[in-house]
Amino acid sequence: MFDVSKPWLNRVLEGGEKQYLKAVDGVSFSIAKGETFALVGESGSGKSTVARMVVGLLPPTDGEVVIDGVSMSSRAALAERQRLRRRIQMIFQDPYASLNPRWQVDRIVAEPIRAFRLIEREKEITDRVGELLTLVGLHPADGKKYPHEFSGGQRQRVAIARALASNAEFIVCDEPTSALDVSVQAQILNLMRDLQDRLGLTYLLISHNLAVVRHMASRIGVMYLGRIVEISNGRELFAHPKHPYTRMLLDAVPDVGMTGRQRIPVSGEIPNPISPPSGCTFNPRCPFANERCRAEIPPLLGGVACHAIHEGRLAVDAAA
Amino acid sequence: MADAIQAAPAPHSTPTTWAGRFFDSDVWASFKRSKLTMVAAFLTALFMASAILAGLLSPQDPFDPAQLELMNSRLPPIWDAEGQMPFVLGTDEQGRDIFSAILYGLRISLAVGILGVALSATLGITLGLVAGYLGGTVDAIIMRIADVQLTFPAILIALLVDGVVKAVLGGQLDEVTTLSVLVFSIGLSFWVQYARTVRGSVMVEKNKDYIAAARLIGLPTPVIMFRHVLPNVLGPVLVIATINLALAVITEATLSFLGTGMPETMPSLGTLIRIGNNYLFSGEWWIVAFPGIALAVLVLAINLLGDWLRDALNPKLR
Amino acid sequence: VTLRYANQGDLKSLDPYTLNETTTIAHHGHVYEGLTKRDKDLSIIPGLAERWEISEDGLTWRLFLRKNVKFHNGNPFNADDVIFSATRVRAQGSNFQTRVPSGSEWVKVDDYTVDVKLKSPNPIMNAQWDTWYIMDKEWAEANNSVAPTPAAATTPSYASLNANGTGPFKIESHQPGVKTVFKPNKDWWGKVEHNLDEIVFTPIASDATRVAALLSGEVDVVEPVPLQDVQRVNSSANAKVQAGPELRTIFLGFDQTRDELLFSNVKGKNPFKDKRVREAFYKAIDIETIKSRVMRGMSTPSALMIAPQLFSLSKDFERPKADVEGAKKLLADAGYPNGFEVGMDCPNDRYVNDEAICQAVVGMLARAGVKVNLMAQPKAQYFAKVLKSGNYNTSFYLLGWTPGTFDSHNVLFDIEGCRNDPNSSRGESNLGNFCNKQHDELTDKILVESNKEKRDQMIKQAFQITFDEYGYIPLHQQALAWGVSNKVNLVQRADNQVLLYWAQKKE
Amino acid sequence: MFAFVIRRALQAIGVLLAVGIISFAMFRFAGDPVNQIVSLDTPAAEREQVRRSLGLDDPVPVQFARYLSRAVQGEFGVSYQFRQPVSDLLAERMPATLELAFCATLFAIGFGVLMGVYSGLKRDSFLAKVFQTISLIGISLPTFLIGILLIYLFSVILGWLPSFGRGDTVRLGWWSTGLLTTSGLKALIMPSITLGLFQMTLIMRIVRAEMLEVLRTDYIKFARARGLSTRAIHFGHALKNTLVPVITIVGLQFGSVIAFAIITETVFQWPGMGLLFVQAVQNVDIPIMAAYLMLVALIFVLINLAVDILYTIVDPRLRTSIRQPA
Amino acid sequence: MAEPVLSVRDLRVEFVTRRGILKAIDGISFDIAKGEVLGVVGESGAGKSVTGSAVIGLIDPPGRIAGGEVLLSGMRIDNLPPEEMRRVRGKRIGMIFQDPLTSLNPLYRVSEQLVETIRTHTNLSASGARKRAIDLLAEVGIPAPERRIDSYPHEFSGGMRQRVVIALALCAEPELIIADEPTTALDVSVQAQIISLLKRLGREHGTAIMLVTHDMGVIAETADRVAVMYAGRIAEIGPVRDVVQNPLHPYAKGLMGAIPSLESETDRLVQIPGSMPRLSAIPPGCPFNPRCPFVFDRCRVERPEPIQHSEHRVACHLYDETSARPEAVA
Ligand SMILES: Nc1ncnc2c1ncn2[C@@H]1O[C@H](COP(=O)(O)OP(=O)(O)OP(=O)(O)O)[C@@H](O)[C@H]1O
Ligand SMILES: Nc1ncnc2c1ncn2[C@@H]1O[C@H](COP(=O)(O)OP(=O)(O)OP(=O)(O)O)[C@@H](O)[C@H]1O
Ligand SMILES: [Mg+2]
Ligand SMILES: [Mg+2]
Repeated sequence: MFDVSKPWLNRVLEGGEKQYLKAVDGVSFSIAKGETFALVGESGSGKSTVARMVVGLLPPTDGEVVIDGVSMSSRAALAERQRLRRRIQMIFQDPYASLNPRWQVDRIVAEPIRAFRLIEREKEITDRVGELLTLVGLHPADGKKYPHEFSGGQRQRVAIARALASNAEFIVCDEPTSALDVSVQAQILNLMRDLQDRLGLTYLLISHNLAVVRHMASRIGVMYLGRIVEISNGRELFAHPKHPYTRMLLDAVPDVGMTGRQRIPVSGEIPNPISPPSGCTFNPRCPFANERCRAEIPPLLGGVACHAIHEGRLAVDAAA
Repeated sequence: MADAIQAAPAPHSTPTTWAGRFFDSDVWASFKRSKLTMVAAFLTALFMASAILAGLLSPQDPFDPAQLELMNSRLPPIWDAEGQMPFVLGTDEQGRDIFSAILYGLRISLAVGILGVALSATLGITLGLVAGYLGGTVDAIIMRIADVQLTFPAILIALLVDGVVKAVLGGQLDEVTTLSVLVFSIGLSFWVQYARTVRGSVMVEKNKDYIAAARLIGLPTPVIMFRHVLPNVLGPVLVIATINLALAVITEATLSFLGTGMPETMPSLGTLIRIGNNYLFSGEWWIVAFPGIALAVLVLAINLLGDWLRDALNPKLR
Repeated sequence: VTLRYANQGDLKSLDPYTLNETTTIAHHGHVYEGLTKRDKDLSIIPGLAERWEISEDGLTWRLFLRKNVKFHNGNPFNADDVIFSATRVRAQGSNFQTRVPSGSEWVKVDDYTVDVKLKSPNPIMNAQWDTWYIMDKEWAEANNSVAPTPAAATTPSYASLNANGTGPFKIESHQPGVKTVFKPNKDWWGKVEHNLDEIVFTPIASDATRVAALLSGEVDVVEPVPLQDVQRVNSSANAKVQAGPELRTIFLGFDQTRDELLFSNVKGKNPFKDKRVREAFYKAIDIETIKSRVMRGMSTPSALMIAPQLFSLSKDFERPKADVEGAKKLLADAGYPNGFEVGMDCPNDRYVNDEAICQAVVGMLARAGVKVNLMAQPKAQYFAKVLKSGNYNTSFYLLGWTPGTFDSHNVLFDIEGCRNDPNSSRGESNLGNFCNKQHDELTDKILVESNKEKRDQMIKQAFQITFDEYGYIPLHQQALAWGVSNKVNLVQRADNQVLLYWAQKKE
Repeated sequence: MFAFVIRRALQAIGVLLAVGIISFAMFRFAGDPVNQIVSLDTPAAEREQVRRSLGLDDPVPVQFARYLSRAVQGEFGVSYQFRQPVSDLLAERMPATLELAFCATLFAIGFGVLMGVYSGLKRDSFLAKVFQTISLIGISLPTFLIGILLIYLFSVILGWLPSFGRGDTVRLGWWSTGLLTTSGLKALIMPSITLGLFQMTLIMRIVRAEMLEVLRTDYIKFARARGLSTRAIHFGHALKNTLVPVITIVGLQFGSVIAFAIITETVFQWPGMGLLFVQAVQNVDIPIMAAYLMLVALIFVLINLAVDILYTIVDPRLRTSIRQPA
Repeated sequence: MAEPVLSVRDLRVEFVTRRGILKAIDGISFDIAKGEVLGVVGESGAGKSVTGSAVIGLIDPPGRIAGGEVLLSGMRIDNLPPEEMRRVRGKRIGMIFQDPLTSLNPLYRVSEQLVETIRTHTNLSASGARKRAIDLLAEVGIPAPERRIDSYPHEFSGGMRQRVVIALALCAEPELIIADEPTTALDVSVQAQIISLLKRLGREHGTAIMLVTHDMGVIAETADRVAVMYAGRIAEIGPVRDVVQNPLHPYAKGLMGAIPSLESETDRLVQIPGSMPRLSAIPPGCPFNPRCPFVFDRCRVERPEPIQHSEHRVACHLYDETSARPEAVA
């Protein structure tokens, strides 16, 4: 929850109330070891916020993130949390922005090693950095370059190498390929796959490119305005989308296969998150909305949060 | 731009030594392209060198009263019929050799400039960094202090600080103390500029993901602030610093005009100009002209360097 | 005919008793008058008192006041005004309290006769009468200005914003720091010697600007012209410098009272207690070079602590010749073969070329082996440091002195007198406390001696003591330098008061 | 908006208090005011009396508290030198300083912006280099020297302009202006140039740098792609976008304009507050010094406010954030 | 076929840097007919944007057009004097840049920017221009345009801003629109709206469109023909369905193969080994030869010229009948 109220003084004088923006509201999901969980949804639906809360960059206002049985938000488990830190890493949306432009790449990659004191001897650190760079398909000699001397795909690899340096087992990837062309994107996705196969990594993948998600994810959560509206197995979601929003999203995807499928644009704009619609937040754009949808927030039952489906008004196999 | 991913050796390999990288950089290239900048750099270097070597280059130690001969006072430059060796540029009212005085004065002016800028930059950068990074109350307090500071420009501060120091120390103000007062006053009044600039950039930088990445590793805040953020906000600071270097020299001269600069027995370039200023009408033009020219050329050179640096550091302008 | 006049300083308060400052007093002199006045040669002439008599015992002075004098507002001048003024000048907030002997009683005999009853005889009481001006009692009372404006007041008195005197000029308008306009007083009792219809006075603090204003013809009279610009002014087509000797004596003094100097590397003793050291300093200084190079010939080297105009026997004294070798030898004899270090205090905005003189002195002493650390500072800080209020916080200093009474006694008492008696104000300005019993005994006798010849001999004796002891190093009397347009004729008085009621201007 | 004003007012009071405390802490080192009031041969007893009557024998905090309590009632005391209420003196001097500062700033902005735009547009042209070098004179010679040189040239040698003062002024209520008479305007020329030269250089350099920056932005490129005329692009789109930093600098520098006005006013005997302040420092006239510093602080706070309001006029993106800084 | 709206002949663009002259565009030719959408794809840095800028004459120094011709409806425009070129821009060619946030001047209202542009190119009165501006906004699908027109750009969402940019490009009903990655910053839902808007323009106004993007889905859906660029040259150009489904050039093959699809079931995506050469070090012969799986000797020495192959034009020696082909193309 972000406090976006006016400053205290203004409120006192103008009689306004405290305003909160619920970026993420009542999101629950779990990720099993070794799987790839994906979050999809329109821009501003709260995907990045979830990612940042999962790695502990943002404290949740309510609820908790539990990793391997340790709560990331409880005060007591400080030491535990510190140990967890090194097992979780994040690959940021924009690889260039996530690398300090004034640091050489080997220093960037070595930073978690030094910070967590994984290796003490300088010589061994150098060796380990070289090893990591090789692992992600770079040359150890590239360590002496600065981030701007790399191409986008290479930078992404550096970020991955840094994430691996802490021996992380769980990596959060926030739109890792959004700005890349397909050939470079293919390189990165393949690498992520290889690493998962070899090291048994767990991924939380965020993307608005549904094709990428479909290619990578074992399970997928669809977010709309801070809530998860549908959770499903990867292939299942694309084959049998349930929630009206999911259907709308899939319909909007352009068709590369040239199957002649007509693309239906999503209608309407995403509402203002500060004053979301009451009831189901999707109701103003939903063709199946009724009074209940406008009044009552649907619970996530059977992998979907939709009154119409729960009531059987909307058949599960109606689309796709 | 992309190199071959499988580490195909780049045709233009990047030099690894520090110096190598410098001479390979775009900054150096743009330096070589601009004649004006090269002249400015040469002049700046010349001034620095002559300030450092003042003792060797000058025929007289203008700060040693025993070497001043009142009978030699107010001699015109050497090319004038009344000029005398070794006073190439003439002498002032006390028989001080203008040429020597310029060299020694340069030393003081540059010291004031460089130290003043160093002090204000350190202060300003630290406060700006802290304010920008921590935000909230700390930020508000530092920025209010900055507001108070801004109402006391360098001149007022120096007038006040000078009085305080003289009164507190009561006794004699030696060279070092006077210099410290000036440096302190100038440092104190210039820091706001740095603080505001740095704060602005920090507020942009701190939201970038490389800071989030550092936090993710669990680095302590001061380490993040100084190791990660600082290097990325230094660009504009460098440019302000060159301008302020010149400004500090001028401010010192102005303070001298108000009677709180360097003492006349140890004149800085500014003090020399202030002294010479009194002789503008009386025909002894050389007392003000040569120090004035020296100061103007110095400031010009430093600023041309600053201008060039500003452009050269901006990758979009190359 | 309008005369435009610019001075370095300003006419600050119109209340004649609040600020003791030459420029301000001189301006008041156009508007107000004292019981006596000083003539062009500084001799005392009758002012609002036509004449006065001293009783046999010297304790009662009878004043006969001028009749038919009117204040600018038309009120007649009479004995009440004198008594009122004598009271007001001694009231709180006045800075001229000592100009009237303390404890003296002023009694009205009739409208034009006043008796002054003294506690002890004071033969030179009338020497200060010209420095406190007579104000109008009725006007002051009507305008709630009976007491002088104290500086701490939150509202200024009427008298500090308005003037009502008996003098030859009236103030037409006054904007402090900007402009003051004077108009002639048509009803003035005296003989008008000027031909002006208006005086416009502007302060111009910056030397260069003031000279520029004279050279460009924007003003007719400026005071002072900086020494270095004298030639430039003289060579210009429309103005010249009117120069003359001034009464102020510039001198150097030593701390001769502390057992260890405050600012020196000599520890455990005070070199200035040794007469040889003082003599060495005296001899190291080449006053002629200072005159020619620093003062550009515009000074009168002096052997005495008083200007020759103020003491007739001055010519009997002659400055010893400068002698660096002799100085070195004296220092060696005194136990300082390699000299020593001492700090010197010097104002840098008070006297003509004050800082330059100090620098020259520093150079000359350096040649005799003494390293002087010069501390030149603005007068505000300088006086705060060296005067009594600053605990005489100095070891070696430069100062200037004009005896307010134009009489040697003032010098002998204030500057050369021993300040050992805490109940007396003797020697309060004797910053280094040069002290000689015999000298002080003479001083006391001089005060009550009314025979001029005898008195002069006693003064000479007292000065001789200081001279022989090298108690002070008198340097010179600085020169007055007024810049005057070629169209203007001025009378220059040695006390540096620019008095325009003697001015003539050609159109 | 109301809350914004109130918050600014509270901040202003804080700033003023801080300025006051700092000033008072420093005054006692400026010298002994008594020496400036009495003459050298005034006996110590009389000096003490003057000191007491000025309240200078009280401890500094007491003096400050007394000053504050009076200042709140609009009493700023009486000048030691002039024996006039400080508020009258400052009120009389303020128009002079503000007019000078205004004209200097106008001069600086006018020429600075023009030269900056030109040298930003034609970065490599000869004239741009000339501008850049010449403008540096503004910061390479001390203000006082520039002033004296101008006086020497234009007053003494050419006799065109007056060397000192404000010329004839006209009263409009309590405000005396020199802007309505020929002599007043003539008198403004040299001081304005002297004072404005430094700001002009600064503004020119900022405008130039910003122009270079802005001309490479996407919206300028897009404006060109839309085929807008060069004039519209340079002066409509580019220049307006350079204004925010220019306003910042002009605002930030206003303090130094006021400070350097001290020098300029001294050189030109300009009857403004700066001159009054210099003389107050020389004569340890504490009431004037205190009031001046507070007034400068107040002006500065107002300028800050004006700058913030100007921002929102120039840049609509800031409008919401002023009303609610998030 | 009638005269093409845009005809580019052997265009060359160079950047003069201190490390030598970079050939960003090295001899490309293509036409766009009335109402046609030409998609341009290719690896990052291949020269897509530079081509667009070169057509509209907005190559900034140190770049320069080093050769070739650009013809707009038969009129040569690459050598027009600046003032005449200015009149072509906006009036006859509209440009849409990638980033909707930075393309609009933040200090002016949308209405001001629209009216200014309209009045530059037409002689409408102020009120007439405003009316037209409102119509334009309605046309690009902004709801309640008469209310929104006086907003500032920052008050619009990204998608709406992009639509304003398009409206600005449409002001004078240009014959040609160059859209440089118009949807990269937008999410799928907005993207779909923009694409359908562009398609409608081509259909209804006969506007020719050059659409630069790296989103193959968009290309497949929108373009009539597609050009695949590699290292400053056109590797292959042809009808969209052919090129996407049956690419000839090895690079185009690699590119199409790398697209993750919503249907196919692969574990690994196909990737092209290596990366595009730096412009300063383009290998002799075919620029793709170091990465090409079908490379043979001729590729390393001789630069392949585009040749017609069925409906494609492809620059590859494999399809040159004269070259000794080592084996059949897969
Ligand atoms: N620091 C913040 N303060 C206030 N609101 C915020 C903040 N960060 C994010 N938000 C808001 O929270 C909501 C969710 O943002 P988030 O970045 O998680 O979206 P997202 O799904 O990642 O979108 P995108 O696909 O554009 O990255 C948005 O409405 C955003 O405006
Ligand atoms: N100002 C410039 N100076 C030097 N080289 C440039 C400049 N602008 C572009 N280039 C080079 O020209 C080449 C083509 O760039 P262009 O922007 O057209 O690529 P693109 O195909 O649009 O790539 P992307 O998909 O990343 O937008 C690139 O290699 C780039 O480095
Ligand atoms: Mg996101
Ligand atoms: Mg591009």
